[in-house]
Amino acid sequence: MGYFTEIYKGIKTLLTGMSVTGKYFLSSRKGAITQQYPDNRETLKMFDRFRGEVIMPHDEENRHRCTGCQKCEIACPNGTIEIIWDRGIDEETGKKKKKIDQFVYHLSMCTMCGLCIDVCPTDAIKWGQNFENSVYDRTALTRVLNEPGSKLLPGVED
Amino acid sequence: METTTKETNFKSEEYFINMGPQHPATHGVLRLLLTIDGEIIRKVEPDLGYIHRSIEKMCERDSYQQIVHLTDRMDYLSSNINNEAVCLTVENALQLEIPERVKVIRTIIGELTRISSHCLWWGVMGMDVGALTTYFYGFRDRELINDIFEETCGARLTMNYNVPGGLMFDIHPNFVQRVKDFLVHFKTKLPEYDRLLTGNVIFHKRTKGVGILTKEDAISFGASGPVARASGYSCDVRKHHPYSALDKVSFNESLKTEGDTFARYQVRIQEMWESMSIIEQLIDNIPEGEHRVTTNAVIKLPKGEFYQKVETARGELGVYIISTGTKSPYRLKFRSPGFSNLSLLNHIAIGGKIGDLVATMATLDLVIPDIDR
Amino acid sequence: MTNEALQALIGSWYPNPEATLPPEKKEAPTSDEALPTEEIVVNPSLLEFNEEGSQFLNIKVAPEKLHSLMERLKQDEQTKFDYLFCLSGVDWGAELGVVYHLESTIHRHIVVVKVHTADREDPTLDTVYDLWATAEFHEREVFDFFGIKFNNHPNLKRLFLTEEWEGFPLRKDYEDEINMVIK
Amino acid sequence: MTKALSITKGVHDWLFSIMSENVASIVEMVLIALVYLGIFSVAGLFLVLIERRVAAWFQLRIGPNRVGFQGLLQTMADALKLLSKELTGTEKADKFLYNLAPYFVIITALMALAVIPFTQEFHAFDINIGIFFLIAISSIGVIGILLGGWSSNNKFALIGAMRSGVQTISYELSIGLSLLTMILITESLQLSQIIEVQKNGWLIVQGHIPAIIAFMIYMIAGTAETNRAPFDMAEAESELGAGFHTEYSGMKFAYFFLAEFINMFIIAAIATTVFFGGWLSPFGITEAIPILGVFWFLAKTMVLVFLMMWFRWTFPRLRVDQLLTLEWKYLLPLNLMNIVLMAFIVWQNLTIQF
Repeated sequence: MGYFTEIYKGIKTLLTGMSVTGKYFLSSRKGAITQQYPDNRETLKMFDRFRGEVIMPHDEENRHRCTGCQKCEIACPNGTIEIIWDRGIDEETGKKKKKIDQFVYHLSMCTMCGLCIDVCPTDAIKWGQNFENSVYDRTALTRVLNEPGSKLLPGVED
Repeated sequence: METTTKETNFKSEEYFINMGPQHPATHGVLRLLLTIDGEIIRKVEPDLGYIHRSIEKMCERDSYQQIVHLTDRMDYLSSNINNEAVCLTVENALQLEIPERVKVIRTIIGELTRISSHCLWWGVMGMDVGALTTYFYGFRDRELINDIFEETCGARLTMNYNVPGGLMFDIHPNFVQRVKDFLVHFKTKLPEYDRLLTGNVIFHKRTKGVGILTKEDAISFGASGPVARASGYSCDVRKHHPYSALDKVSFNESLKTEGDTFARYQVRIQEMWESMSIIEQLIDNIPEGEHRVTTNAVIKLPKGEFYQKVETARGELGVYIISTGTKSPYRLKFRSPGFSNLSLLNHIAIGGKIGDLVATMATLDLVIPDIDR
Repeated sequence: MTNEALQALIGSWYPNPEATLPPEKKEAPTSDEALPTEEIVVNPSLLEFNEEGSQFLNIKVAPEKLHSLMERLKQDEQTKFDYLFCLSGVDWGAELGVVYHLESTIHRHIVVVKVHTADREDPTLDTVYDLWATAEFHEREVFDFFGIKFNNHPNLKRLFLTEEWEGFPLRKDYEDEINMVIK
Repeated sequence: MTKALSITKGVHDWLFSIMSENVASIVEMVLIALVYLGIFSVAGLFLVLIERRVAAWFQLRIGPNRVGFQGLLQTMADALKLLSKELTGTEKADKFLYNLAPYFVIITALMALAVIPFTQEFHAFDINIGIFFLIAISSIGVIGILLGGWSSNNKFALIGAMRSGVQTISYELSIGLSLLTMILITESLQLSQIIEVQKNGWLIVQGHIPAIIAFMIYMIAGTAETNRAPFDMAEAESELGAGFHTEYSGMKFAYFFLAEFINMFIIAAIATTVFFGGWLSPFGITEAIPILGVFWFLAKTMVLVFLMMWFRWTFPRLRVDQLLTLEWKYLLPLNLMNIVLMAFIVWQNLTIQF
């Protein structure tokens, strides 16, 4: 008789399996979890801590907070950040002072580890939320984060 | 080499098939050189190195914070636990005093990573054995955990949230609420996993008595994690060498003795229940306090050797640092769980069919970057 | 068993023939860091214990005694080290070496065995594959990255790198301008 | 030969009026063939779309909904894409057999359609050995799969082909036997005759217990016959990649793909004809309008097709040796017992007649 009970038990487990998928089939109206990505672009809002890309926020008078101390360049494991700085004369004190010329950021080599933002003493760089970074030619991935003609925010000292 | 099987007198020739680096069942770039005789497998020889980035050589030039971010790319399914392993090694070496809050949060996030890794494993296990719908149910639950991580750490897979000395930033205000919602949701879904796949008679036929690993072999092959616990060898690092807040939680180790594919499957399902109970014990009383202890910018470990064991979703990850007091380690070796679990594949797959090999490999839960490092 | 008990037990396996018995061993009850390490009994040429800089008992053994010590560690009732969980090759600058981390599944204690070979051209050691099956893959990895050959190993060939890769990457003196980016 | 509807009767008379006897019948047959080909290639495409939508609903997804209204033109787009694809092939493959294989599969699939009774008049060939012809045709299909797998000179394809060969041959047995149990009641192989018998109660009701057993065995064997669901060893994605049609691309792959879905439709159609009274409406509610028979026939077939899809998206895959033990150790004995039981019932005429 074990032969028939075995068949019966087998079919019973198959039916319970089917009941699970059946339940999802019937409630498929509200159940779908697919994100209709290209269509829901306006309503799509990433979490505020989302690590999209590194950006350098500028205030209205086009001033940023980066003093060019190169701590982030040293902390970065992949050599993504290159800071080109030169000696400039500070307005108030008139002494020689380090000024950044270009904050070069190679997005193609960045692994989003967050060590640069963690180690920056003046909170000059932040996480941007934009994740659509695909480009047609690789050189477009090398970006200069500080706007042309932007100056250091006075009163920011490292 | 031709083998004459007893009953039939005509010779059967073995031929050689390439379950190559690009194959749906290998979940990654692992190449298996199969010598098969018809459907029966005579020999399995893994050919590794397709995703070898020599992380250990890179670590010899990186600072300790940078090494932590490399471990995300090793076993990407339990990246938080890998980070925690390196951070613990560095903190124990420096005898840093870690605040209670950090320990509790690290354990919660570690257990969440384990559940999300087991969800992915369950989905892919179903797909390997043929039931394609399990993949989507497994990923639906994994997405909820990824959202929790994305909100707190900012990234979904390679978190890099632990730093030597604590956490990069504090948990997000509604982290606790999201984890509680997830627990409520997952408590209704896990029994569904059992009804859909565990009970299924076809699944029993495909996994019971397949790829049997005895306890002695498990120990001799250095297996660890669910693979070894399914053969009765109690090797849970969370029990024998507790770290972070694991000594303050009570949970039982899921052990089985049959050691076949079904036992490994049951151990992982049981582990998901255990992880949920651990999170429940901790989620309500996360102590207040600092989320990070400030360490000096360039960490220099004292001269000597340091070893730290951690229980990842795949098994026992060991971080062995030999330091001569400079800013980067003299030699750093990762004892990867997948590496030893793979070495026993040949031993348990011989004699089985191709379908058995695929089912066994699914329960070994191999992550190839973890093997190749 | 604590480190001292282990050390005393393993030390007793290799009595030092010419050692005279000094008055008595000063037992320093402070932390096991500062344990006086003069072994009155052990034959220094074969075995050396040291404790500082690591939480486990380190045993430095001569290459020819490696296999017998390992066998003894595995078979002996009181030690029963049957779980080799980490086998790592190390380039100590002048010498190449292999570090074995052993754990006992019954007594739950851990010991570290180290072996060094001075010759860098053709370093060979005995395999421990017959004691622990996991050694096959680990030793192939050490051969692949350090070039240490293990005699009577089942199939000793490169595991990760391709056959025709020259040089052993994890050695300190390995030069490779293409892949190695020195910051 | 064709008791066709008014339109077809008009065409029939017109043809016979202008041509001699046999030329007209040949032209008529070609016309019917073209009509069937047109209907069923489009029906095949929609079956693929239904399968993908139903699979999506099972799996918390939405399925194709971009091309055409709610994705209706999706498979049409796929077909055009496959048409424009380059016909690649392995260079050491056995060229002639490699190109012949897909035609075997698609022709057998379409030939079997000719015999299926959609409604009283809409029935291409009503030959008196209907069921026997259907089983014979469906066993030719496996030659195409074997040829395809062997001649594409790819080890995975070879394993896939051997698996599907052994599977189809052994499951033909239980299909034949389960249909045989039902023939005991109808005493005739002719499909329209089978439906006549079912005028007073569908066979599944007439034959009560043995009929239900026969139906279950038939559904299991039918799913195995078309290499689907728990028995899709031939193209086991996770083991053999794409199985026997790994090396095919473009229209050749489309033939294999289309044939699989038309086979599924045929298995469901035979089940409806034999077990659920073909185009008969339940309790004769729409006897007045014979044309509605097509609706009932398609509705019943679609329910069975949905059942086969439900199997596919729930169950894991069996191993090849378990598949054979299931057939030879479980289905065959059950089938034989079932025939004896049915014979006893028919002899004592305990069948339920309305």
